[in-house]
Amino acid sequence: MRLYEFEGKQLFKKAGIPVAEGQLAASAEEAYDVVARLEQPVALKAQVLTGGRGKAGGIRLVDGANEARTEATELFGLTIKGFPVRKLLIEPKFSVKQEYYLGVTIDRANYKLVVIGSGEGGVDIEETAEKSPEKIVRKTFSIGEPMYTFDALAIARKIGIPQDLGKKAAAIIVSLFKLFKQYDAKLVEINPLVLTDEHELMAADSRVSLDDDAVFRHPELADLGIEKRHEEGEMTPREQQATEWGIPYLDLDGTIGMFPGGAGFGIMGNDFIHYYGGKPANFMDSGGGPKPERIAKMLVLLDENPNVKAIFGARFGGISRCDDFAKGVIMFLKDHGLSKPMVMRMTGNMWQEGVKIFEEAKEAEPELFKHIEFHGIETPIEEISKRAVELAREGGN
Amino acid sequence: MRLYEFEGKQLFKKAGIPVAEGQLAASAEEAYDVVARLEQPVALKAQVLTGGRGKAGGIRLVDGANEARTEATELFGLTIKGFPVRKLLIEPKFSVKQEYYLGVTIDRANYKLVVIGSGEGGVDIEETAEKSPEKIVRKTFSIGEPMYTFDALAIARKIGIPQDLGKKAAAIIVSLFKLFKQYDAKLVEINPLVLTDEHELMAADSRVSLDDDAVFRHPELADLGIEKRHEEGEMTPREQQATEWGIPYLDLDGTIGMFPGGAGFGIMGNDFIHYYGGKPANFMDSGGGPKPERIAKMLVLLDENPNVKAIFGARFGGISRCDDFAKGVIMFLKDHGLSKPMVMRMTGNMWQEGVKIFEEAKEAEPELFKHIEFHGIETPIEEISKRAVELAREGGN
Amino acid sequence: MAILVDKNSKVLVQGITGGAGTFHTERMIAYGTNIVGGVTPGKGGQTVAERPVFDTVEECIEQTGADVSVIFLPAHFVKEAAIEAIRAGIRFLVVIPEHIPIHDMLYVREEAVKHGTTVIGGNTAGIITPGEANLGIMPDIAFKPGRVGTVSRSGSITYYVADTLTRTDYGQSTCVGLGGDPVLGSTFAEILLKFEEDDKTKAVVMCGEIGGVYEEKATEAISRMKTPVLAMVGGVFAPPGKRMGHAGAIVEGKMGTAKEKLEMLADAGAHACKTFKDIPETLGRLGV
Amino acid sequence: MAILVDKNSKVLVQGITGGAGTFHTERMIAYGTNIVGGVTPGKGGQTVAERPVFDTVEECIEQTGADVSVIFLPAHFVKEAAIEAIRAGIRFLVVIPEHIPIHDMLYVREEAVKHGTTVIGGNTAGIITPGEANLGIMPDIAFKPGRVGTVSRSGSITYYVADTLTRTDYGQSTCVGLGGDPVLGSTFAEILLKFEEDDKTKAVVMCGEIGGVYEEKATEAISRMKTPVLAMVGGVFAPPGKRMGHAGAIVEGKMGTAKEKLEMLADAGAHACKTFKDIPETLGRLGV
Repeated sequence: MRLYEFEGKQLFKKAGIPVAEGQLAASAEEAYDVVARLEQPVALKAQVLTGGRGKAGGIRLVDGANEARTEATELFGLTIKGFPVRKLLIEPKFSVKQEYYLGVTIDRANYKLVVIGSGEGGVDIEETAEKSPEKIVRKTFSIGEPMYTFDALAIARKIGIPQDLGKKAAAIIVSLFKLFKQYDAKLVEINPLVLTDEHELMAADSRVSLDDDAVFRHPELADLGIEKRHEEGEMTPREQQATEWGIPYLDLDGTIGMFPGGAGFGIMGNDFIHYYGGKPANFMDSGGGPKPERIAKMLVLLDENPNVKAIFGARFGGISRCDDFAKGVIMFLKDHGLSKPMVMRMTGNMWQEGVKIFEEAKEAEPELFKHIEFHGIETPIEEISKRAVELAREGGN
Repeated sequence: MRLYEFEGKQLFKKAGIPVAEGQLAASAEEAYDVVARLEQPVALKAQVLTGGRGKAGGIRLVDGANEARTEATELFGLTIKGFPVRKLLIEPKFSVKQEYYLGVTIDRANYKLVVIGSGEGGVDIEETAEKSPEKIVRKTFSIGEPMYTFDALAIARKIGIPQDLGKKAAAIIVSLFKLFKQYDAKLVEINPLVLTDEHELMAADSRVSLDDDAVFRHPELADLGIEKRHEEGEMTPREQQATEWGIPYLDLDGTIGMFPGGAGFGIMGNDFIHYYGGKPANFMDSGGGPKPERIAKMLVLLDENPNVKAIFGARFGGISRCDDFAKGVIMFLKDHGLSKPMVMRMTGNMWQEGVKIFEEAKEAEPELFKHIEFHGIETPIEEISKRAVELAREGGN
Repeated sequence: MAILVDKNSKVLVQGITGGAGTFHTERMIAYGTNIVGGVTPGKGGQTVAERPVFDTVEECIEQTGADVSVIFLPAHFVKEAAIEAIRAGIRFLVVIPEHIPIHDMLYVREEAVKHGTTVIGGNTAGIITPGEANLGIMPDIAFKPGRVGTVSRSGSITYYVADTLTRTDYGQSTCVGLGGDPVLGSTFAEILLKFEEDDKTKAVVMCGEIGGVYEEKATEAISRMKTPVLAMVGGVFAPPGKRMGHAGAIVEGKMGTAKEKLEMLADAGAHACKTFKDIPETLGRLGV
Repeated sequence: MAILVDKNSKVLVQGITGGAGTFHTERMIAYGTNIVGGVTPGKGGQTVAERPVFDTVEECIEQTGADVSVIFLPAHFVKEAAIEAIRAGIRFLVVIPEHIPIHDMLYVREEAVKHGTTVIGGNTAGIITPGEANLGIMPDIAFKPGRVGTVSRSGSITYYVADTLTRTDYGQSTCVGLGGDPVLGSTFAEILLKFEEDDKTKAVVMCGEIGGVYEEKATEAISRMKTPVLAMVGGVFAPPGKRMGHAGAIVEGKMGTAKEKLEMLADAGAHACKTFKDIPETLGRLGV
């Protein structure tokens, strides 16, 4: 769960990390009011859940309230990497003598926390890391290990923080590390940490990503107004519909409706369609052990998509059960009806029960099943993939 | 720093450990009022900083307010192992089906925390430990290691907590362990942990000792009214005087006033006096690096003690400095004057400066020094000890 | 022989009294898995599927000699349950639940390394040594005893690979679900090296996918192995995933696309497969 | 030879810019101790007694090659300073301050054991290898180079013992102040075994006192040693100390009176001494 800059800075402030005193504006008029009150040059910063904001023109420096209104109006018209600008963070302008980088993240390959620092902060930090790795300082920690001031002092020294600011920088680094652990973060970054002309250190930006799976144990975040949010850019109406239904779904530009079981084969099944010359119309994941209602909704999304010419169905019951799967498909057929050709394969846990449910339903109402070609474990999934591509070609004619 | 039962129970309650709802009384009238309000049988429990309260008659079970006044009057007249009873904890009486023991302490030899449990709690737990060690369950933890519920469940099972109360007992054990770490404890004990007829677990007594050297980082204790206190039993007037002056001091029943430097030789010097046939009148410790004022006060305590026939002085300057020591002795001689014979030896850090200060002072006012026999490193301390015994014998004549 | 579990493994189920725990315990027993007991704190003394339930793993081990555990518990109980199992002496632990907090898994991994315990998951379908033991949620129908090992991040891919090997009569020695979570109890490299030491395993199929770092970290192991490794990586036609900030790029290097991962694995000596039917073809060519 | 420190030890002082730090640094240098630098966070770049001051131990070691550290800091800074020194690679650490929180010392000890660092103190007078290095607050006058090692919980007892050995011409190989705090960085047993391995040390005088557990825990080491051990224990005529509740009795066993401690040490093979002058007499009898 990625936080907005202003949310990250709220956490920074609570942790004692110095940030500028910022204010939010949700409209150009609000921006005007804030700047009129402040009576000093400010930065208007678009709040979006993506990087590259600066390069996309998402930050404007303005000297007065009228200018602020004009620039804010422009900013609110921007969409940065698919994210429309809905809020601005307005901060007093400050001078920059030097920019540092500080970050904490997880080294998954080595199961450690890593603190990273550099004397060359800013947007080109990754380039620095690649071209001049010696300019990047790293220190790894076990998850249970505290960071001490001396660890942080060493980092501050190595990235070239002026000696007389060493203890202040160390306090920032220790706080950042504690914050990382306290909120179950996946990433916290201060980029840049700025040294101002007044010889003060300040976090000029924040990037905080928390572990969605651990948010449940941080009710204090909700108290700060920080809640789970959709982190993608703008969604298509179908993606919005899927999100409301709790189904991970992504529109693609092909013609085959993908109705696979499990995230793993959800990804690889798409490759298979490509290998056989087709193009998927979507990504979709049923989640673990889907109930019949959810299965039915997944099919609705595909059947109602005009781009879909044929549906590829695959279910290998594991944590999910074939009986529930069969019930879901039948629920869809009865309540909604299938208008596209569909080829599917079903096997795995409870397959006998699933097949029985299918057969009984088909015997009762055979016309519901007329577009479905049904297979079991005897048919390799490659054949199903091929057949889906054929059906889509036929349907496309 | 040992806490009173009621203070320990405050901490227990905050930690979620079940205790009886108790009330304090500082007089027999208060006890009467409390019991009159409660209208149920209660226990009156003398609050003293020592064990063995029950055997000394410090706990009384009463059924009504009048009986409470009578018994409380008796309790307030008691002195238990030197501790006068100043407060009573009044708790509703409860039935006891079984008594368990739970404790956490430090195993100094192995540098570990130890959790101890037994199915046979109560006053005879030490005897149980000695005679039936198999009835004592121990589990050791590194200082940085958390205790998990499964650790606690295992302890609960092994000491025979009924299975259906296992999770409740585990929660108590985990809380006790956390409390130990949270407050820098040296010891926390629940003895007994009681299983009532109502099948509830409850901490029937508390024993909590905190590390004096860590109290500074627990200001929350002061918020609970828990502050550093004198933990000895009743003091002699001289001990009270020394305590006010911040000097560790204990009256003994001999005739030689002990004026040693350092706690180590403070203890061993007393042995020396015994070896040479004398008896010390006191223990005393100057503390590390005493200032002249403190040295002077130490001598005042000895000179004004009518039991003291002679004074044994020893200073081996380490963290303490001989110049400060000499200044302190001279301060005493000038401001107060020495009425007893004294033999002393002074050497160690800054001894040249110390000797010079003495010699100059003696040259200026020789009569002040008439009772002092002064030695340096050339005289073994055994000779000084012997001489002090001789002087005391002479003085005793 | 097989890796990690076989018919002699004495298996306990943590969370046996829960819905999924009970359901899959019965399935595992029906398969012939040697389930000896279960643990649910506070439910000691009960019985599930004729197996005794204990309050603690320690007690279960004392009473049943269990040496392997499968966890079926809500995600936020996993950390403590896993640490309990590891400390009590369980040598192999299967973590079925998904959505386990990442920091929790780092604690679990640290404890596992300290005690020499192998952990797979979270978010794994489990592990099966066909004909001997089935731990987790894998569908029996896909598997039969044989000579190829599999290790995969995805349950469904495991089933399809096994299904293919079953149909072509290679069968499986052991199939290991590495798990789908971002931080896993074991890496590809660690499981591959276990297969390398197993006499019964004549080849290994490893199935990775776009994202994560565990495929890249397997190359060194593959280059040292004598047992042939076949590799599939899902997501060749998927859009690139998201980066974890600059720090992610600095720590984990370039974003591993499926194509790059597959190339790295092939460079290390693995035999790349595109679809499942490439697997028996490759095995045939290698004379397995 | 000597133990723990000698003239080649490169010593840094943590807290060198404080009052006691500066005073004793000058004293130690005057004695000839090879003090190479100091550390006070935030004071890097300054100079004390012509020695450079650094912000971190790591930097001090990089610049000066320091391998031993003496801490002169307020008690509540000791934990972090000690852990810093230990992690930075200091092999021997002297903790002068008293009143260090006990839990802090448990953390320090754990870290020390993990890194193989020897720690003495808190509340120690320090350590001296006469003629080579004097670390801490010990008065030079008491010491001279020689062949008897001493280890004591009390500073003043160390001085008296050394004074006695100096007067009788035995001199000292190294004198170690174990420290007076309830939980100490090293035990008697550990220091005794270091003396056992030192060629120059022909006998060791150990001085314990009433209370605590470190004397009792030394018996096994003493019984294994070839180097003769002389033992004094203070407090034979002191009233018995206080117990740490029932738990103390259960964990630490019977309350160790001075008399009992002395008997246990004698049973293990130590030569009991009552007053300091018994020491040269005993050494003479043993032909040291």
